[in-house]
Amino acid sequence: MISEKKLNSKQRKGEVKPLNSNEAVAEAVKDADVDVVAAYPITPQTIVVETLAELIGNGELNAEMIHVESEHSALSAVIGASAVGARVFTATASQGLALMHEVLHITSGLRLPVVMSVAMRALSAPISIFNDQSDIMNQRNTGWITIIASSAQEAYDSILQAYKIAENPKVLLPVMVSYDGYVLSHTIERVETVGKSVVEEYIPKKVTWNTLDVKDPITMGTITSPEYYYEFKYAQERALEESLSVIKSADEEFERLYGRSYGIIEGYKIEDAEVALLATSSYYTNLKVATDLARKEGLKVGTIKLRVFRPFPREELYSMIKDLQVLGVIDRAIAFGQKPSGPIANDIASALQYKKDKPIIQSIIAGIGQRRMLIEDFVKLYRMLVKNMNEKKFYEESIFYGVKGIEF
Amino acid sequence: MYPFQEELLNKDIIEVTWLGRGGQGAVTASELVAMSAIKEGKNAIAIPEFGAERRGVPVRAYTRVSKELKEIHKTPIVNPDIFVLLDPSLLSKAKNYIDLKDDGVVIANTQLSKDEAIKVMGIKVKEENFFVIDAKSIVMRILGRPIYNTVMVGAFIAIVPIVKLETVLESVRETFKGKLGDLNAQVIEEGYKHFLKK
Amino acid sequence: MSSESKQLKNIFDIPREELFVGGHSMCAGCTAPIIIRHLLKVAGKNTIIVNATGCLEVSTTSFPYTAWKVPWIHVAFENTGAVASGVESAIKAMKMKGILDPNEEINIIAVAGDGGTFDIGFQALSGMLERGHKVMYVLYDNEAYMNTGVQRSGGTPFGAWTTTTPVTKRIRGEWRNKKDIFDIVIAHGVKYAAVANPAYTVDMMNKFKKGLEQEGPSFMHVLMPCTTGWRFDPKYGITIARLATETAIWINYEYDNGKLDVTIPVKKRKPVKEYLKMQGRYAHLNDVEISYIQEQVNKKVEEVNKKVGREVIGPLEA
Amino acid sequence: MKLEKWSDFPLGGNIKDPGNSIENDMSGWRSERPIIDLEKCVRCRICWTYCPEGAILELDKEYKTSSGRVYKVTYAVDYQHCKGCGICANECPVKAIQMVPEEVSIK
Repeated sequence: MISEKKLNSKQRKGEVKPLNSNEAVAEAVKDADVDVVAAYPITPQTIVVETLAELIGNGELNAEMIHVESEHSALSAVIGASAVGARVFTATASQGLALMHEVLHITSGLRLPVVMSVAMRALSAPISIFNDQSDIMNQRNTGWITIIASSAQEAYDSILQAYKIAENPKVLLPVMVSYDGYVLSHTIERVETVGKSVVEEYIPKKVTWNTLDVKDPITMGTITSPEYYYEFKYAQERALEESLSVIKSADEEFERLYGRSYGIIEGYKIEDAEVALLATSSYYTNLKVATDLARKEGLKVGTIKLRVFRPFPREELYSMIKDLQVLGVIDRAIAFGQKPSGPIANDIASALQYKKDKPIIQSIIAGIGQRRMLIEDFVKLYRMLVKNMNEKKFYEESIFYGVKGIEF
Repeated sequence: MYPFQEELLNKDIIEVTWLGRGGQGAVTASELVAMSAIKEGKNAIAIPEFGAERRGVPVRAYTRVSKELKEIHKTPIVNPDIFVLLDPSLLSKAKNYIDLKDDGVVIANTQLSKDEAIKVMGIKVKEENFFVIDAKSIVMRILGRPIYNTVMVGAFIAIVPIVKLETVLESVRETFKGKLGDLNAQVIEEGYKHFLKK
Repeated sequence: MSSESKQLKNIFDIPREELFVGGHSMCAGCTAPIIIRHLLKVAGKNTIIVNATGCLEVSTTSFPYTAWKVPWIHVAFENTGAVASGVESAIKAMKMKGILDPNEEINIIAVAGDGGTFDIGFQALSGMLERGHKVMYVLYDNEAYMNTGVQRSGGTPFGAWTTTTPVTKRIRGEWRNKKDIFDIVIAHGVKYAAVANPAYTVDMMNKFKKGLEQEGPSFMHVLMPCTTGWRFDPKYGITIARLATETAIWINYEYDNGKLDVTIPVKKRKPVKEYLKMQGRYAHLNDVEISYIQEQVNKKVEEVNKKVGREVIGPLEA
Repeated sequence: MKLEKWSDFPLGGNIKDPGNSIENDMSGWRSERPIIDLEKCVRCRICWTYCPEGAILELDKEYKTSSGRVYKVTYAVDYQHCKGCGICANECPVKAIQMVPEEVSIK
């Protein structure tokens, strides 16, 4: 979402369009002049595929669309296309992302700059078509750069940034841009587009990766013995670690050109806060409203949005939270069998392991299968965390907020 | 000018809940208002409540409009400033879906009189904030089908003028191409005129 | 391959240049490299290979050594059809956008074994065929999962021993018939599909050539005797391949724009026993089982002669 | 290829030297080696066609048999890549190729 400061920027030159995040993503793919799109319909992502089919059909995007027969084939097809030097895109959600799991590892292992959008959705069984973040959390070890967008505008901008990041020769890793299913994927918002000039100005087309070229043949996707495999995996890990600085500079350059930036993590009223709630995607804007209400009650609270999930921004996060007393981490996914049960909460806890001054981390699970969370629920969480801080009472296990039969 | 308009239009964010049945276009109604507001340089969002829409199922959709380019949060709207009822058969069930704000406005599609409708609906609402319209007679005449969303959008912008009629007509023509767009534009105008007269 | 080049008449027409070289680690006597050497001799340098997981893939691209002199990619086991579709679409898009020379012909060839085609890769193959990508799909069929140590696949024929259809008290090798992949492929509306045998090299190469000249997808089903899984002395790979055709257990079909033909006619068939007895995987078969297989072959021959419209496969030798 | 440090490794396991498996020595796989009798050989090209390793070399080298017949090409075995499968000997229509045990041939 556009802050007032950003809207006043002089660099503004795009067109304003009412778009949901799915449409915004398709618009970005069009503006990025992608060559090959392969995607399979799945709720709540389907609008992306439909919109792209229309954009290609009416000639606004000059690309080949592959009507694949599964998500596994969608990602496989864009790997094939990327391997010959095309700029590629695919999109999915939930079960589709889970079906891609094998190929996710292969994409990053092959070091191909594939860009994918994910309209985050719960996983079966039982089936839920609604939002949570189980799908992307389960893919956290696949070596993809993972950006979580909070608005249709950010989804649009992040797709453009994703090509900038993925195709950087220092990176050459796939990028996943995710956003809340339904809550963002189907919500119409105000989006300022950049237009097709973005290709010349920001993401010029240049093949920076190894490709299958008949004039200079290579063998791609080889088999390795124990003598060689490890180094490739280490190189991948290093590239992912180092991509953080590329993500930052891509965002900064985007701001210089188009007046909008998002950073790695973002805080709201965090400077003097004692207690904060960290969340992702659409929850952040909700939490800002809740923060203002809680502050009216005299609670010194703030909120933090985690935008870049992989690579995990340890230092950026630490410098933002080090003066807090309590950090509540809202996860919309369950790391089954682990205590605490929030995947992001676990990431934060391990990132802080060797830090001296650090807040208490309170893991909170909420919004599973899009269980309703209203502003007053977020305010309630603030009140509870402040109370716990004052009483020095914390739960080692996660708070499963909103489960029927469990009270806090 | 309706007496509540000034205060309502001065709010940072106006919250609207639309209630209809699957296939009646509650989502499109919420989007038409948001699209139009965005066109006019305001900020707005339109959120559909149900993902897998099926014909007949009660469907809520929400619109939030900010007259400035203020950031807008994305929770469902359970206590709206304005409640628009698209389907007459949901009148008695509406209270299960919303908790109207004090000073809230209700625009209901019903053949009942205002007094009867307030009674059937059974919620706390000021009489001067309650509006009824028999949308069926309008849409059957123009569209020939009981699709109530556009007439209710017309009614809405007459009662709560956060966007201009012309902008909404432009939006509806973008949403529905060709003849369907023209017919729906006509329906919106009818709904609009219905409350402008008073 | 340029369109003006003619069909090969005999083996002296085969180009000398090797685009698939030695030093790979396929089993001694493996017949897959024979197929691939000649495939690339037909296709030439302007070729991109998409290879499914399998013997060929693991044994020819063991980092840091590759036997391939053309661009080659392996992604996974089940998605060869999809990856090849992506390669083809990308080249099409980049030609359309002027990124690649629109006049440059690039052959896209998918290569997969029976597991990667009949079984796990079936869905991706079906998608590729149905969408009409201009890809030639080459199935090298050794009738079981040889890469993982001889487990049955949908391509394993009746009676064959594998480690998952063992010869035991209750079962005596595979008890179901081989899936008819050729007819399934044709049912997708593919214009050109052929069955080939490396023992008949020139016939096989001419079919590869025709396959590459198609506007849309083409399909090659190539027999690949496996010394390890079929249990025969490595020197007999080609002998067994030839016997497969001579006994008509393997018929060299060609389906060309609606017309079915057999390119290697057999005047007098040898008894199928001659083919079976050379392979350890059939060593357990008794006379009843062998005559059952013979009956199946006889039936098939009758069917084929009817479909082709002449006696293209003759009677059994006395 | 020198791959001492992780940073020396090519991107994603790619091999940029097409056909470099030719550098490998496969001779250790062999228990028997084919020996071509160039006097008997009729230059039919069958061994060359069926070799899985491409290890039958077709050389543009003239050869004159003792009976005075002149051939423009000579067939030879590339013993670095031959795995000794014996297909060539088995398929040779004139039995011009013999499989000889390695320990005998070394003598």
